[in-house]
Amino acid sequence: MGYIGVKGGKDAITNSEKTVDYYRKKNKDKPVELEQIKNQMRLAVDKVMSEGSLYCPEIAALAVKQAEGDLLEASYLVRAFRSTLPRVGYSIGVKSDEMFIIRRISSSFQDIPGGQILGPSRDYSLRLLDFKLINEEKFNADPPRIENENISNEPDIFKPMEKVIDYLRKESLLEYPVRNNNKKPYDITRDQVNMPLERSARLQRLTRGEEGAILAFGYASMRGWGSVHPTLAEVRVGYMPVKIRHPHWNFEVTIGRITATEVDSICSFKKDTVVSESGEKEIKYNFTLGYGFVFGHNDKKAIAMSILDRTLSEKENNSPVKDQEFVLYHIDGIESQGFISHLKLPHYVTFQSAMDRLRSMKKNVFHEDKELIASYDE
Amino acid sequence: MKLHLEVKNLTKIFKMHILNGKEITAFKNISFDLNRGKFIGISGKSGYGKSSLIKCIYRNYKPTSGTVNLYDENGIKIDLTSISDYEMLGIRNNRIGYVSQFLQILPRVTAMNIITEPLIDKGWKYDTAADRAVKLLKLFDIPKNLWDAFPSTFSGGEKQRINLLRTIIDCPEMVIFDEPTASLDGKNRKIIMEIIKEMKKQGITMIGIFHDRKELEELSDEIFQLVRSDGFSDEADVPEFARSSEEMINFKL
Amino acid sequence: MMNKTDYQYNFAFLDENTKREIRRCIIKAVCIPGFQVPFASRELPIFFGWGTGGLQITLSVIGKETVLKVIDQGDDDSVNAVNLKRLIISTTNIKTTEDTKEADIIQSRHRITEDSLTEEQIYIFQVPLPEPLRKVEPKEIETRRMHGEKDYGKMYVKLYEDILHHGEITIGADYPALVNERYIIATSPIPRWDVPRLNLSENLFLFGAGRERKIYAVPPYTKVEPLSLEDYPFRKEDFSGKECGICGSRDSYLNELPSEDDNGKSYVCSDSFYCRTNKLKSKDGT
Amino acid sequence: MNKTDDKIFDIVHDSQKVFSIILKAFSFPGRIFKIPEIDFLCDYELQKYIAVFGLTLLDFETTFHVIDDSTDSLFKKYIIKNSQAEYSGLSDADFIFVINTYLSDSINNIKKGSLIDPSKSAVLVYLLENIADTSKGSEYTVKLSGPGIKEKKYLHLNNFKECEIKKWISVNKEFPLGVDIVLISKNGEIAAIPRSIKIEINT
Amino acid sequence: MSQPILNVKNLKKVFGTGCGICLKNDYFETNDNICSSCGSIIGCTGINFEVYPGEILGIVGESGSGKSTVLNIINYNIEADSGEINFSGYKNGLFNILNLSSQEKRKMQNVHYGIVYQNPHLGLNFNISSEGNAAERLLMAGSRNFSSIQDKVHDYFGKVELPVNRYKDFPKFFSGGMQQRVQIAKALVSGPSLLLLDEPTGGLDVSVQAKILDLIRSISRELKVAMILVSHDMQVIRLLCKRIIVMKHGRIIEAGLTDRVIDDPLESYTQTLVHSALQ
Repeated sequence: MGYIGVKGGKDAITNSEKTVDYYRKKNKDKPVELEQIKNQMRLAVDKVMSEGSLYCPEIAALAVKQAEGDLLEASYLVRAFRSTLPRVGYSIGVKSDEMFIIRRISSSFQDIPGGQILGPSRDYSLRLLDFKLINEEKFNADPPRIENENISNEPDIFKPMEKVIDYLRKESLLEYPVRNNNKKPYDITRDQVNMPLERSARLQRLTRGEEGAILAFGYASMRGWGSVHPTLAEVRVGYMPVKIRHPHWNFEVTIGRITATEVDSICSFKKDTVVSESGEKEIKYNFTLGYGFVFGHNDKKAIAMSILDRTLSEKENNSPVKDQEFVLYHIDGIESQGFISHLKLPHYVTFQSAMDRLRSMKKNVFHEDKELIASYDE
Repeated sequence: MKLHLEVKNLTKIFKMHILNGKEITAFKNISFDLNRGKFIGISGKSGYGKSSLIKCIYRNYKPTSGTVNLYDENGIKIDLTSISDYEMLGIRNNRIGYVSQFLQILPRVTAMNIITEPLIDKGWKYDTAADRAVKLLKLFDIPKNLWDAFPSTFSGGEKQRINLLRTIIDCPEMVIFDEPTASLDGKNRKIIMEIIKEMKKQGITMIGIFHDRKELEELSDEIFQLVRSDGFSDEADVPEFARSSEEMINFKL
Repeated sequence: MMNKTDYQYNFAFLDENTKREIRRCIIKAVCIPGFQVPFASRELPIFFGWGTGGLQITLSVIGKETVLKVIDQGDDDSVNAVNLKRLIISTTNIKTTEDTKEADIIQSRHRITEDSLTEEQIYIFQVPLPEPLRKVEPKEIETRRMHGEKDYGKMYVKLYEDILHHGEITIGADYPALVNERYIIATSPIPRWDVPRLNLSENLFLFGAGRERKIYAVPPYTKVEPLSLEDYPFRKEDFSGKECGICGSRDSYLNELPSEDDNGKSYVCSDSFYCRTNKLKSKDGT
Repeated sequence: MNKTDDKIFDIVHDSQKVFSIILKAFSFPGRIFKIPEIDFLCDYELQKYIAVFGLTLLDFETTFHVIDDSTDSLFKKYIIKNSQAEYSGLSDADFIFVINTYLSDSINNIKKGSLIDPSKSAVLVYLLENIADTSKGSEYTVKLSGPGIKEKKYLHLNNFKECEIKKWISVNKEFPLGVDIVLISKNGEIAAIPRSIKIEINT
Repeated sequence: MSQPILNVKNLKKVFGTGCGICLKNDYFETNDNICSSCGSIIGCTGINFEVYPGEILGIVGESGSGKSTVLNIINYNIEADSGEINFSGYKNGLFNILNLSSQEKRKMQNVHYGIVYQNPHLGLNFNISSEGNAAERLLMAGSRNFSSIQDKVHDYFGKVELPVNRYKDFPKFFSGGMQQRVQIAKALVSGPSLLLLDEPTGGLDVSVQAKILDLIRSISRELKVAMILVSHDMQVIRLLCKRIIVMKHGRIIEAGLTDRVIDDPLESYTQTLVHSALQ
């Protein structure tokens, strides 16, 4: 008898968790308030809601706090919490032209009906550290006013605004979408996930995707790995009403609103030949569309998502970013962090099995092997 | 006397698409009977359709109209112009042999394999087939060193003996000759003639074209002479295989 | 909502719709032994890849009266097993046990208990990679087609190539097996030692893969044949001449422990409960 | 979640108990199990056991179809009301309830799954007078063999048309395509015949 | 009179969207294979023929004539739009084997058919040994004994004259001719009753081509396996086939005994083909 392994997993876990708690609290600080996270870490909360796949700023803020700012961990807390919630019903499809807009830009046209609204954006700010924030006073700001009096056509943001792609559709440059109203919406959290996925399921998988992964694949596509280099018809950010059909009285009821970012990107054109039953042939040229939609305010993820929506809609599969399996299986941060981290679990039983094989093979090394290796090594 | 082959109203007209659809009549309305064990010779000037006629019987050509009935021992007939290609292959393999002017040489196949092939095709074991081939090779006086050589290197006479040997190795009931001696010298001709006479003795029904009239008369029980009627087209326009006559005169020997 | 500090989770964490969906999938899995039934896996408070598939099955199957045993690597006290048990107990308050015979449901990562199982028990595996054909084919669409058509040539060619180039089959754990003469399954991964236990067992085996979203099953009394070629039969890990340093067992799966004394290593049973009872037994005997 | 009223089917604990019996029935084909007695107010009292089966496995993610010998189909109404499952045509249904009657040739129209996903197929649930594993008074027996059965298993279905069983055999002839069958008696006995089972009729 | 091993009736395949004219009706225009109303390409239409045990049936035609389409439909690589194929090895030829389920089709491919492609990439896995490639067919057909599989594979490798010291090598290290030998051995090792050859000597040097043709010829004699040989090369067909089919624009232009088609071509296209081939 020799050395025997030490056990005691239960105590180890408990102590490890105590240590985590200690690291959060050791500086005798006053607790961060959820309201503060919700209000001042707005974009972190948005990211957690988007990847956590649950629209609830309070829950997201709690997760950010609990995860000590690890947003992927926070997203995971939110997803796990989401699993405990019973499904009450499905909302009516959210209409983006009902959006109460806080930001709306188009890079396709110099100006668009309703105007370009820059809204809250760091796009044009200088990336300089603002040291004034070190000692910031308590604040309560008012909305900024337009100071340049030369601007007369102040956009009417309270009016529903037509989308740029609707304009392109009227011009017959873009096809109208084919809608199947009888079809129940695909729900990747409820329906079985079978590749190949239909577009609605792909979009769901993309919008839950990890921002960095979505950016990486979208970027790869733009750099030539699948070459989709779009023009943005519209990026809009705002509040959208969520409605359900009343279960008893069968009319629409607004039950709340969400903040969301929506992107329509116009990609290259395609040629379709449509043949009728009688054999009449019609050739159609149209722009192709990529669509991005994410919870909260997150331009770059929505834009990258619209690129991937396009690459995954392409018929030929000649690039990794056009491959559903490659993209859709690997963008989910929750799934990837889990599997990567599982390497930390004990594997001694399976490793024992592998050692057994290796030893056995070493015993009867085939002389042919040597020849084989020699011949291919050249 | 048992009827073996019955040719009725056989006509062959070539339609030359590559010459703007020009039609060339090879022969027209030819009828004759061939009894078992007999030899019928076909004669006529070069280009009068002799070769076309026997090719139509063997389905080297497809006759335009008419019938070719092949009778078996029990008098049951098959119309060779209407059976399927696969059935015709069966007739070729089992009942009718064909000897042309040249041996159609298969590259990289030895004489022995060429000769035994018809037997192997019928399911013979190679050794039994080879035994039989060896007997015939000796009989036909083919030097032993040639047995396993490629016939492309053989002399004309040797090639033609291989050709004949291959045809008769599986004992067909009928053999069609298309000028088998045409390209041979006197000595080799003699050898081939002897073999054919031997075949006749063994009761094989034959029909043939021979370049040499004397040879033809020597072998034939009957000779049919193909002659040309009026209105014959300008020969210069007509490809070799399509030169024709339109009638045939029969005279018995 | 944020004021509600006493938020209460449903019994067994998952909501009832989720449980029902998983239950329907389990039934299909039992009806089509070895077929990987796709299901809409949920995110759980533990990482994907840490046993979410097995956990979702367990949570869908257990009731108030269920007695549960959870092991990882054969060990009831392994960190991951403890962690899973903690989650299950906190949402169900059910009884757990280390006694294999006492358990109604056993959830396991990487092992089958050494003690035999009965018709009354359900054995649930956590499966990281449920697709056995992934070894020879990277694309999911293609592997599903291969299962559909029982097109397993490539898999057997892998065995053939192994033998040709290495003189034997090189697969260690997660050894593929043919279920009911129809579907090839990934065996969890359990070591080869445990694979014959799947064959014609008295109990139901359920396999759950959370991240890959698949559930499959080996019903009781079902033929499970590890893939092999007749003249290169399936072989278990070889522990001949070795024994457990604690209980002295010579017929259980052993973990190798590097140590500093004479042989440079020692061995201990991978199944912690078996080892403990075996030690008691041998004490009684002497 | 909520404290359960004694007279209501407890969706958490009652359905777990029933499910564990259903799972047993599928794991051991042909073996007869008893659906647990659940004391709750069921306005489909007459055939409470098949109702309990429905409440356990069906919800708004599933579709079902009922073939009933009565015209008002109380059962259909009961399931729609209490499970929110969607009523559909025979060929789209995930669950098909056959109550005191037979499917006959329409069995050919139900979902059998595809080779890529054979699980996208229907479950057939029959309500019948009784099921037994003794051969008292029945003119034929059903012999079962396959996964879940140690050697072979006999079932006796009194007053159940033999030709319906022949339909089962024909619809399940190309495994893994096929349907899974559940038999529930009015006394609460349950037995299952998955598609993996070979069925033979001994007369 | 033996029964055909394969009986192909009225096969049709349209590539493209298809329309009421080209999908539903027979397509009569013969000057091209493009549907005048919808622009779809007629892969093949009105294809009827039989293959008899032990024979090599030739299908000749220029590229795009539909000959490979027909072969690929038979091997289930392409799904036909309509038509019927009866195979004597399946339910006595009474069943349309185009309607088999995909698992039965797979069995058909693995057990009853063998195929040799012009492009060895289609027929071989370049990343496993040559032996493993051929063994796959036997493993698919249910053989489970390593030694007997290996013996059989070596036996066929002997028949195709593959050098013994190359059996374990990966086909990617082989010359084109050697790759074709491996393909042929692989196709034959499971003892199929029908071998499909799609331009088997396509990209090869003339001398290598001759050797592969000799091999096919001797295998046909020795094993009596029926074959369909698709080629654009009249000389290849003439050497191996007693019966041929001439295809153009997806249709059968002419069929007959090979010497008859060459000596007495009846159709305009065949006359052109023969005359250009023989000069």
